[in-house]
Amino acid sequence: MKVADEPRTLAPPRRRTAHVTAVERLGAYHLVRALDSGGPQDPQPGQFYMLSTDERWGGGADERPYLPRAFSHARAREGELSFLFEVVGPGTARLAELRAGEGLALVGPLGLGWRPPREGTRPVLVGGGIGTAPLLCWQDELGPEATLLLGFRSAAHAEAASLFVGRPEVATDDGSAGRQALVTDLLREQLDADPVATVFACGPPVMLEAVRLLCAEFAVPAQLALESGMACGFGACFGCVVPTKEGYIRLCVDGPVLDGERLESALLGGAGH
Amino acid sequence: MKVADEPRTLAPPRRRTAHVTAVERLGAYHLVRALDSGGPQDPQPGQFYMLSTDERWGGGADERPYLPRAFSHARAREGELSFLFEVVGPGTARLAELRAGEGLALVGPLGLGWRPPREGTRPVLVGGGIGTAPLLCWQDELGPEATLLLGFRSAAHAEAASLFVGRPEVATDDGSAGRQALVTDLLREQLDADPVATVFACGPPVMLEAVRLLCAEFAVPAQLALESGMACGFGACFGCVVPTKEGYIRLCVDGPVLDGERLESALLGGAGH
Amino acid sequence: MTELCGIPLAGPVLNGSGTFDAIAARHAFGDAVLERFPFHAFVSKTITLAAREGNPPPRLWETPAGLINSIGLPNKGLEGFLGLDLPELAELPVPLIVSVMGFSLDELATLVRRTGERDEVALIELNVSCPNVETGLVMGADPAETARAVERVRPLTDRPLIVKLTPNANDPAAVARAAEQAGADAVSLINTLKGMALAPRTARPWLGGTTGGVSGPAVRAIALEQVRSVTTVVAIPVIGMGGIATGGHAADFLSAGATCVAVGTENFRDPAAGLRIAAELGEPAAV
Amino acid sequence: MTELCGIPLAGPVLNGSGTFDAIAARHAFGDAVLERFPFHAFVSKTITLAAREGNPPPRLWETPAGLINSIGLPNKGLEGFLGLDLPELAELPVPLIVSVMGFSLDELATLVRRTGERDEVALIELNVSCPNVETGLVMGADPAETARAVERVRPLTDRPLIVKLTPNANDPAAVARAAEQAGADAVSLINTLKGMALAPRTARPWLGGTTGGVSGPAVRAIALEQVRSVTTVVAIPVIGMGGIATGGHAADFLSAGATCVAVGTENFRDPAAGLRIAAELGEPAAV
Ligand SMILES: Cc1cc2nc3c(=O)[nH]c(=O)nc-3n(C[C@H](O)[C@H](O)[C@H](O)COP(=O)(O)OP(=O)(O)OC[C@H]3O[C@@H](n4cnc5c(N)ncnc54)[C@H](O)[C@@H]3O)c2cc1C
Ligand SMILES: Cc1cc2nc3c(=O)[nH]c(=O)nc-3n(C[C@H](O)[C@H](O)[C@H](O)COP(=O)(O)OP(=O)(O)OC[C@H]3O[C@@H](n4cnc5c(N)ncnc54)[C@H](O)[C@@H]3O)c2cc1C
Ligand SMILES: Cc1cc2nc3c(=O)[nH]c(=O)nc-3n(C[C@H](O)[C@H](O)[C@H](O)COP(=O)(O)O)c2cc1C
Ligand SMILES: Cc1cc2nc3c(=O)[nH]c(=O)nc-3n(C[C@H](O)[C@H](O)[C@H](O)COP(=O)(O)O)c2cc1C
Ligand code: FES
Ligand code: FES
Repeated sequence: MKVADEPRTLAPPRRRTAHVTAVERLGAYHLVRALDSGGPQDPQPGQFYMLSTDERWGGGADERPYLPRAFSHARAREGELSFLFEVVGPGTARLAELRAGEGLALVGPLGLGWRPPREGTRPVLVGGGIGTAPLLCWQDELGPEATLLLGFRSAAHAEAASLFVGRPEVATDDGSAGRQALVTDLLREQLDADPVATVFACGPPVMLEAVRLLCAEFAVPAQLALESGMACGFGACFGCVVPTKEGYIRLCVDGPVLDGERLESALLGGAGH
Repeated sequence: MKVADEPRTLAPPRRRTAHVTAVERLGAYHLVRALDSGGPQDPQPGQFYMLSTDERWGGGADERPYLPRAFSHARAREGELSFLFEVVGPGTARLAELRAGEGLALVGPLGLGWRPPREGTRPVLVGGGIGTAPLLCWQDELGPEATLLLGFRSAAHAEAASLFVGRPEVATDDGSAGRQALVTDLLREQLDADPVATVFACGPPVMLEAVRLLCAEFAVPAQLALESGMACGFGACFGCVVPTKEGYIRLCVDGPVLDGERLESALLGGAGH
Repeated sequence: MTELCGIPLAGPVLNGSGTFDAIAARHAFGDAVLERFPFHAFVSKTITLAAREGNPPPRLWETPAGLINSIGLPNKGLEGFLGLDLPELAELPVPLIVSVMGFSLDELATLVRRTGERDEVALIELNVSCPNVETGLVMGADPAETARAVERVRPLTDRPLIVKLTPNANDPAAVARAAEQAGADAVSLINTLKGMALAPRTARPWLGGTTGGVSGPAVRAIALEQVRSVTTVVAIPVIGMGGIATGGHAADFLSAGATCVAVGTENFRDPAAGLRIAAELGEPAAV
Repeated sequence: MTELCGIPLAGPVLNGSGTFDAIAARHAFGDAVLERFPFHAFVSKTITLAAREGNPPPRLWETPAGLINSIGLPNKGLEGFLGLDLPELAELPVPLIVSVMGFSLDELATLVRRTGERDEVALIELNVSCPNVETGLVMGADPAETARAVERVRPLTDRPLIVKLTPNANDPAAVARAAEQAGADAVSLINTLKGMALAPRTARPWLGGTTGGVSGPAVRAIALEQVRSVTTVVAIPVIGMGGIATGGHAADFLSAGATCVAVGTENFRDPAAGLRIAAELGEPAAV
């Protein structure tokens, strides 16, 4: 069933336990590392995992979380997965409390990741906030020549830039790190200078929509990693649909990375946050 | 409203937080100590508290516990309450995980505790298993002349005997500590030797029923601390009723200590465990 | 300031019938509970014409984020209530709502007439929905049956009548509309959802009453939907309840069109839940 | 070994309709999912006569120990299903149950007749209960309506017919009995309970479809009560579901008289939930 050139590594069809090796704070974010001996060693950049914890998943504020939560792996090296996340609700709060030695329950890798840049174009990676996470392993794979543009709210968030190889261009909303600009300002400069590019972007809906419009303007292919509320992650619930020109598609099996051309808009409501 | 000679200290009408100072293992049991600065310093022996935790109450196996759980205070000294308990389900499992510094949410003291021994009789305290808990503070108040008979499953459980002042007589089911006997065997010996006594008993239903029958046989007054499933602890839910000769009574407001004479039987089903 | 059927209340937070016993609370907490009473109006536990012992224990079972109860309406009966409880409840610093249940229309009529004669009683709630007691048909599940009950008792009192709806129904909104047309002054919902549990080892029903009613956070989303469907079709005030544990939850029910909210199972976890919820709503305490 | 309406199954664990997409699962997990298939029979997502896009997102809201979904029955329609999905589903190593919903009796008749002609289809489930789609009256809430539907389609196929009951009803047992008398070979329950949620900041309905259906552990006690009330009055097999997450929960439903159990929302937390539950019941895997 696996389509040979689909950027999809198959997941084992069960929830398994990975063993947390480290939990670090990284400015405004958290980084959890876990040894996933039961899963494939080659998840594709842009794929994701459904995460929960072996113990005390549930019982937070309002007795949640109940369902697992979707997270792109930031890196996968020698069986160790790392996840970069921001605490926005009960699930991420619980993940932030994990300690080395505890169990991280997961299903994955899931979904369709990034596809290679169009022949003869240079890759430009554009990340906004926590949307930088799935760009990490993609940069690892594309190599350091890929242009990296990152936007953050503030210096605390911009600490995530230190995870990348080389020196990404950084913009912050308040100028507390890098330039005071929007990451889409940086992208326009790049495309103005050299429009022979393929753009890979992940970030909040407004940013993705600006990227989509900009790429359309420059007739540059854009791959956008979107987000939507997911219950299962493997096509079972039909809960994660996003509107495209072809109608609703399930983001968990047909995404999360979509060609910008497939969308009327990347401004999705009711997504993660 | 407080009836002057009722062994009832009033509780503040709200859930408050006590601060855990220590959690110790004591053989098969756990002992939690917490500083309750917001509550009365003089809870009556035999009263109880409804306990939960500030964090992570809920989300255990099957998303429970949801409701608070009833526990007799084992001791109350200078604002520090201690609770002795056995892990039997999700609530006690969570309490056992508490660490010093965490918050113990509580309502109490609640219910009617032990009443003084009948004029001219000597007090005989009979505890079975975790039922020894509410006898600790009662011995403190009655003084070391009170006879103390304790029955346990095994030596690991019998470690609770070390909390008492003096040398309680101990029986275990397997003879691994004290005598191999039932605690009711010890009680019969005591009453045979000197039947001018008031008996105070707490333990599993079968033990309480044996104590009740024995006391009736010797025409000795018996005060029995019973147990039943409680949702609220302050008379709101009518869930904790036990059958008496006068009909059902709410154990949380009219008990948990009842005169043996009021009961047809102490063999209650569906109690705690 | 809230007004419920012409009765001014200091705020919109009530208790659910059967989830707070103000008399027992005075035993446990003393007069402190009156000095900062947790509700803006007090709803009594449902009373019946004859005294009842209630269901055999066990009566409680904890569920994921909820509770099943099979209490079975223990109460002193109408005369016991009027003689023993009402004088004590009259000392509460808030308006009193008496909840009544009749096993026939005649019984209901007697209950409404006699409680409505008493000055201490501000409003009467008709519990036509309790799933714990074997009444054969549940009156409140059927619009016509409910209308018949309200029409029968409406002329017997000048007290405002609240009809407490059952959630175990095809269409609670239709029942609410029927109650309104028959002369009800308000509706309250939801009562508990029918549920049961088996004992862990024996696989026999755990509850002495075999089945019971589910309440608590587990039912909140169901309650909110029913409240909204009812507020959409009636003009009379709606008292919303079901799993409310925070001011945020209460605000959701008010946003859905409820005039008042009631706190039930959350009282068991915190006797001051009503005060906390009122504060989180930005409402004053009752006293 | 279990037998459901004459069809032998390797065990009693099914999936709830709409909670496992075997075709999508093969995309995510490859053929490994067929090699140890998690259910002893597979129930398709409900199909309708015409293709449907389903409700606008957001479609999901997490509740205490549960989930509200407002999916709105997206599907390729009868022809799309027969042409595209059925050949793939025929490759599953277990018997196939096709779930169908008609917005009229004519539609239902066409769906039953056409699916019943196909050898790949072992049983047909009539979803008369989905609360997500605006059908006006919910067929499955009313015994007479349900009987009429079953009587209409009964002669059109020799496949066993399962009627999936709605829990949003006065008396699910009466509906089950009506279905049995009209010729149904089995009943399944519960479907989801109507529920809703408001968006945290706007206080407007969160779900694109305004209301949705509640499932998961939060509804288990309600489901168990309804299953027991149904098994008490019908002789045909009952498929019990609602919040089943462990073998212990499944055992409760079997103790309550169910012949089979179905796993729904728990599949979302663990795609191998069916296997785990079968193992905990002491049942063999499907393959
Ligand atoms: C493919 C994919 C990859 C992702 N990768 C990452 C990543 O690498 N790092 C990262 O930090 N995040 C990532 N996310 C987002 C992450 O999954 C969500 O932020 C997650 O839901 C957070 O869970 P929570 O429990 O902390 O917050 P939630 O409670 O789930 O709150 C998050 C948002 O959900 C909504 N919400 C609030 N209450 C409810 C409720 N009761 N039910 C349903 N929705 C509610 C609100 O809009 C809220 O802002 C990814 C999402 C997807 C789909
Ligand atoms: C006045 C009083 C004083 C007490 N003092 C003490 C004390 O000092 N020390 C101590 O250790 N214990 C004490 N108990 C007992 C204690 O309250 C119970 O054991 C408590 O319920 C344990 O909670 P749990 O969550 O660990 O176990 P639970 O899950 O509550 O299980 C305990 C028992 O409850 C039943 N049960 C199982 N599942 C459920 C369910 N879903 N819903 C309802 N019931 C269920 C079963 O019979 C089970 O054996 C006291 C009880 C009372 C009433
Ligand atoms: C233990 C208990 C007893 C109840 N007794 C009554 C009652 O006597 N009359 C009544 O109308 N409702 C009764 N109810 C229902 C509550 O008033 C309320 O409608 C229901 O519990 C839903 O609210 P909650 O989820 O906030 O508890 C009772 C509920 C519980 C939990
Ligand atoms: C996302 C989702 C989609 C569902 N779709 C259908 C459906 O198409 N047809 C149907 O009969 N039931 C559908 N159901 C109901 C389930 O089959 C099941 O009856 C219900 O969820 C209760 O079981 P659970 O608590 O184990 O999930 C759906 C449930 C969920 C959660
Ligand atoms: S998350 Fe369930 S179908 Fe996509
Ligand atoms: S525990 Fe609620 S009345 Fe006793």
